[in-house]
Amino acid sequence: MMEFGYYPGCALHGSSNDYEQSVQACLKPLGVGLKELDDWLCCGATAAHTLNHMLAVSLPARNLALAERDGFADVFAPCPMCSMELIKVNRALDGNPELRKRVSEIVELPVEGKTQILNLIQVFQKIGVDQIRAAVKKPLSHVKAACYYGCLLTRPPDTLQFDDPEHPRSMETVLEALGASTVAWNYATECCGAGLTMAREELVCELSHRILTNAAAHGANCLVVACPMCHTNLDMKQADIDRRYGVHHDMVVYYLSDLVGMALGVDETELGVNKHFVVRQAGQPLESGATQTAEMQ
Amino acid sequence: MIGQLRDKCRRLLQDGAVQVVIGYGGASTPDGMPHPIFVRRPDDVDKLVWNDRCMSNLTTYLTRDAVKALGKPAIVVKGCDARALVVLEQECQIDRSAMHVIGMACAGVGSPRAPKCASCDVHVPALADEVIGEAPETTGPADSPYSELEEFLKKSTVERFAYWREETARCIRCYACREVCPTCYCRRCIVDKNRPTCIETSATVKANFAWHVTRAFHQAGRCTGCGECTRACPVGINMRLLNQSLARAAEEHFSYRAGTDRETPPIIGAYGLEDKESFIR
Amino acid sequence: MGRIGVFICWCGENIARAFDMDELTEAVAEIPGVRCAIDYKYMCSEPGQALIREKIRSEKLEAIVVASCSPHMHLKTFRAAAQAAGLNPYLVEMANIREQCSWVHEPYEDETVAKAVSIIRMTVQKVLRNRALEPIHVPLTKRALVVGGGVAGIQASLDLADSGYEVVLVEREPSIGGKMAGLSETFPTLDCSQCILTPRMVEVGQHPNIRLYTYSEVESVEGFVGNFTITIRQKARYVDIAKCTGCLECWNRCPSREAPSEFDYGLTKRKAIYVPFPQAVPARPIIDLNSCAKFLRNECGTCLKVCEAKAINFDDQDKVVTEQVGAIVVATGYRMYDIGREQENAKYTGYGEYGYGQYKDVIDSLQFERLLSASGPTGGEVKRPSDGAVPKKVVFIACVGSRDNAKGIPYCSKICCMYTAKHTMLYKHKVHDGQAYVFYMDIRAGGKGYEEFVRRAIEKDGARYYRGRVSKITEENGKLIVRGADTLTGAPVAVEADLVVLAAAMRPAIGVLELAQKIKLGYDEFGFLSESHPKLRPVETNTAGVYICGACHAPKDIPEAVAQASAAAGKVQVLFSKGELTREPEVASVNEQACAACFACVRTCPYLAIDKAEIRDRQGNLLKMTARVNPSLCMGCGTCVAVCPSKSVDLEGFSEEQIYEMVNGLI
Amino acid sequence: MSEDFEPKIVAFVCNWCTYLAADLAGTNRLEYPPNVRILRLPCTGRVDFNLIIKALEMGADAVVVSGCHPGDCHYTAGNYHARRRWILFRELLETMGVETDRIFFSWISAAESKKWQQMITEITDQIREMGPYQAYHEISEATA
Repeated sequence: MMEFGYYPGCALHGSSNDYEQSVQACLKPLGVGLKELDDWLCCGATAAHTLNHMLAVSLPARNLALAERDGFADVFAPCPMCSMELIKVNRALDGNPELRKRVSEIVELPVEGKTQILNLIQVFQKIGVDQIRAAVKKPLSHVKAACYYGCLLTRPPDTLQFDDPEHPRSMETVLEALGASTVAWNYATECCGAGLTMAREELVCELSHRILTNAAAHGANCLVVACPMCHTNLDMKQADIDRRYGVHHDMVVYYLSDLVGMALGVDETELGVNKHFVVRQAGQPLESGATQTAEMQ
Repeated sequence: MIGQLRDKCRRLLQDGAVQVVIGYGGASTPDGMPHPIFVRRPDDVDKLVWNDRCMSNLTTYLTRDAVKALGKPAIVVKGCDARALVVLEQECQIDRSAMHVIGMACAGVGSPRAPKCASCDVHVPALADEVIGEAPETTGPADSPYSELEEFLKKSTVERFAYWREETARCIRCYACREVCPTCYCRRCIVDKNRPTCIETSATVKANFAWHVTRAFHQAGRCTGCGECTRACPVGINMRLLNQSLARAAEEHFSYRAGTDRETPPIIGAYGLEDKESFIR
Repeated sequence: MGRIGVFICWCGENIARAFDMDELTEAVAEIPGVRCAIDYKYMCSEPGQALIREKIRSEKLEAIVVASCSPHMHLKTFRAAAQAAGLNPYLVEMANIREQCSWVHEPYEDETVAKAVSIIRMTVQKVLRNRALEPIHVPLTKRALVVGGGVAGIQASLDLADSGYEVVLVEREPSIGGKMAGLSETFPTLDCSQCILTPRMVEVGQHPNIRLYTYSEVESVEGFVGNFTITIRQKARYVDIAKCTGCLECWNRCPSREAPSEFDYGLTKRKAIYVPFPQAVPARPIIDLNSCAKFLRNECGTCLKVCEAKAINFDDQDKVVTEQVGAIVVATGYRMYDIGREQENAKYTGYGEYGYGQYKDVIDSLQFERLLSASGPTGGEVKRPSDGAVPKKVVFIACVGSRDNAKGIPYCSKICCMYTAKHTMLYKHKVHDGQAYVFYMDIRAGGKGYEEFVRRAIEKDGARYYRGRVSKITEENGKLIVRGADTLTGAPVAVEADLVVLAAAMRPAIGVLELAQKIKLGYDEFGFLSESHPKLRPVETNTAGVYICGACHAPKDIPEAVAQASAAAGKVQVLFSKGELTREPEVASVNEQACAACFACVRTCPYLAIDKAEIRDRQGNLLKMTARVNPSLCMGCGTCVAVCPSKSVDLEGFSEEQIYEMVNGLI
Repeated sequence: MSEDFEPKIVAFVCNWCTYLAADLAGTNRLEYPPNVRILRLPCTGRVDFNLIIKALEMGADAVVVSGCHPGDCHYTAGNYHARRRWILFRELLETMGVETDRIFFSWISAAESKKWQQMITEITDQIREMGPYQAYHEISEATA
């Protein structure tokens, strides 16, 4: 059995617990276990580095130190913000013995910066796209997905060194293995406005509206994301966007893990798809499962 | 190990792969110091010895005309000695492909152990055609090679100067330090040049001081730390400290360790636009 | 030696006001080795020099010291005076008691006087050990190699050839002309590029003093200033250009039309046997192996059949020729920054966000030049590549690569502002109802008539300029959506364009580093070749006899490249103006017996003037290796002396003996 | 220190920058103490460490080595080579207890006559304050 260290980050234990549910459920049939880092803490995200450089390094460094302590070569961080912060600090520590020394003192644990941090797509790559293809029970032939990477999955490219920052294809590769088709569209790496979700709602709506519109215009029947913040903006705010722009997007937004799980035959409820705000209506293309209605809260 | 070494050398000589083996020969007393021997006949290989008293760095003989005249050599080296081969190769003094290098895995030499052994990180020689023996079990990371120097630098400038004044005052200018050093291979040493006389040859304090500055600085970025100069000195001048100070400077300022990397060009004769210059007005 | 004359100059009052000249002269006369010490009011005046000449003869002086001003002022003067009296000029030294003594210290103070005596004593110590030297003569081959046949190489070649020197011009492509041959019209005058260039190309092709090697590369460079041996590889062309009459029947009849045209930057296809463009020099075809059916499948052979001159030769091989030259002009030009993502060097990260290579209607500025050119693929009509429609909205993006540290290029490519303005203008002249948009960082229009030109593009031809960067280009419904910012208004801008033209950065031509290594030229981190001095020796290099011009040195426009080419040619003419090269003899030399052959000096010499050499006996057995200074290249810096541990190398004029004796005499 | 101690300062300067700066100081009549003896060499690259030792042996109380600024070398790289050697040599002198505050390295361009004047004035004052380099003079005079 394959096992990864698991760093959920704040979002997956809070507003995006559906993402955690989905990730856990879809990995089970693939024989992949997740071992949550004991006593992990916040990665610092956007807040720390605007306040204090050492803090912004030390928060992720402590999590890396935990992973090293527990002997994890790979740690899965489903939130791209978390994985980016962890990787950034990893790289900073790796080439800088002085910084390592200083940070080790602060976090009170030795830290080398040698742990490999994986995002959701990389976890699937690590499992093996061929293995996933072989495990598919219900091919997603009706899915025409617009893969949405947002800002942080591929950027900053120097730090992440993952896929082509402007024209990524890795999510498409996974989906195609599930029997789904994907569309070529223009907003795959545009920002949804996540950083301003609270502060400037109208801007977030405008950016997300563009993304939803463009995906539909290119013939997609769903959006696929691998980021809790993207999901929140595109899914939860969709009703708001519809109101604001007088449209009816009705665009289902899946986590990549949702679709993997569904193709493997995992029940949608188990994946937490029923917790999404925009849900599939009867007659929409996905086959399995009963029609569900989201309870707007 | 010694059987393996003798077999190898016998074969090399029998096959005509080399014409001479530069190795360690038996000492005159049971616990004496093995001395360099130059084995030219297969029958003589039994004269070769290997033990932890094999202190000397035999690579110094590779550049001697008399040794070169013996033909293609095989040479017995320890890990620390082998670093000198890199320097000699970089400075075009040897053709690595025209010799056979027999590396001896080494746990340390001398009793008590030579100071260099505490910081040894080359128990198995690099650059050898083959290695005889197994890498010794090492206990933890090697010590810093510069601990003795760092201790010494805690003295004040005045104390340090007084120390070297005393040390160099004892020098009898026998030049044993120069003769045993593998990288002191000049055909005519600067001290033997008399038009002009850069360094006076009489053993005055002034001239001795100048000689030791010169000897040390000519090793800048080149000394591989075999410590033979200090071991050979009949009056016990600790030249190791001076060599260390330059080795440390090379490492600190230019990330360079002599004799560890065949590709990086020597630091003297090269320069970096970013070389530090905080002390320059 | 022991017959030194010291001539102490008063310099009017300049020196004399600080000393009692009689006492000074007496003190100097006491210095060991001094035969006579003489003071005079103006040593540099004709009577002063006459006095020196007279004393050299009458006292049979073996060397002299003139104690006066700085040697930078009058060393040449006094050396000439000594030579006139039959004394070798290198036996003259100066003691600087004016600038470095009388002018800066308290007059008549003991310390001041002591210093003057000490300066003179030190100089006497030095001159006692000076040696008579003769200037170094180096033979000179008065032929020049020009590498690169773009506008700079053409200019340099013609200037040299017209002044009577033979020129060997090597061009990598099948035709000379370079980038300029493919341009439409040139800023700021809008004269047709081909109209002004092609006559010069023809001139090169027909010039009796120019030996032209096209489709050839410099393979190796041996030797040194005045004496270079160049090996040139003439790549197989499969057409014997000596036999070929240039009728181009083969070109007309070749059935293949598959390969992208190099000259049109892939906008059109060309045949397998082709001339790069109609005005090519030489106007002779070449066969491209990779698209020719004969080579690919052993079919066809039409060209062979139709060629009456029997010039087609499918068995052609590369030929290697050697040429002797005395000077080299490098004019290898530039290439465009590779806008797509894939880069040969990870430092240049490309512009995936602009979709170059992905969207057919995102093109670079050289491609747009072809679309504007009357001889281009569209006959000068602006039609976009995807569907041949006339674009009504065209966006031009400046600084694609240039001045963008994130993309690895911090420098300004200098010409893009101007040609982008030109592009908007030419576009407007051809598509009257079209609208040009320009995204720019700054407009850099320094040059004669340049700023006026840009203003005309904006004010008369209505180009809309946005000061800001483009973040992304996407394609929707056949339109290119260009999203960017107008930083002057602070508003985001989106333009639905029909065509986007990227003004990519200029980079040095491919292969220039290999060439630089062959010629031993310096280059910067971007691969641009280094001049010897940015202000005073802008076309010279640190390798004597090698000059650079055009965009291989830095981004530059046509007038600048041409001016620099003429300058380089002028420098070659200066070099060639004498029968042989004469060089200062104050150079280094090696005591080859003492040399330990560690070659620290070889690694150190900034001029690569020291070689590894062998000493062999009469039977040819190798005795030893040694370093050896090439006196034709040594500039006399003496850095080799300092790094030589055994001091087996020494520098004439500043020898070890001289300097040590000076230190001895100092205190 | 005796009242009338006058420091002996030896300056090894390059021909193209610092020597010209000293010339320009003369042209501009920028006065400075006469304790410095200037030795003209083609380039700082030519200055070997043995010369510095020799100057100390000859009784110098301070030694100055000065040449073109980085990037300005008349011979393109002589000063870079020199700088690299100085970096190493200073470390050796430190270890040997030679007073490195009596050995000065500087970049002075042909235009920096003022810098030359100021530097020599400062160094002279400083050495006058420090007194003669007694320790080195002693070993120079000692016989064994």
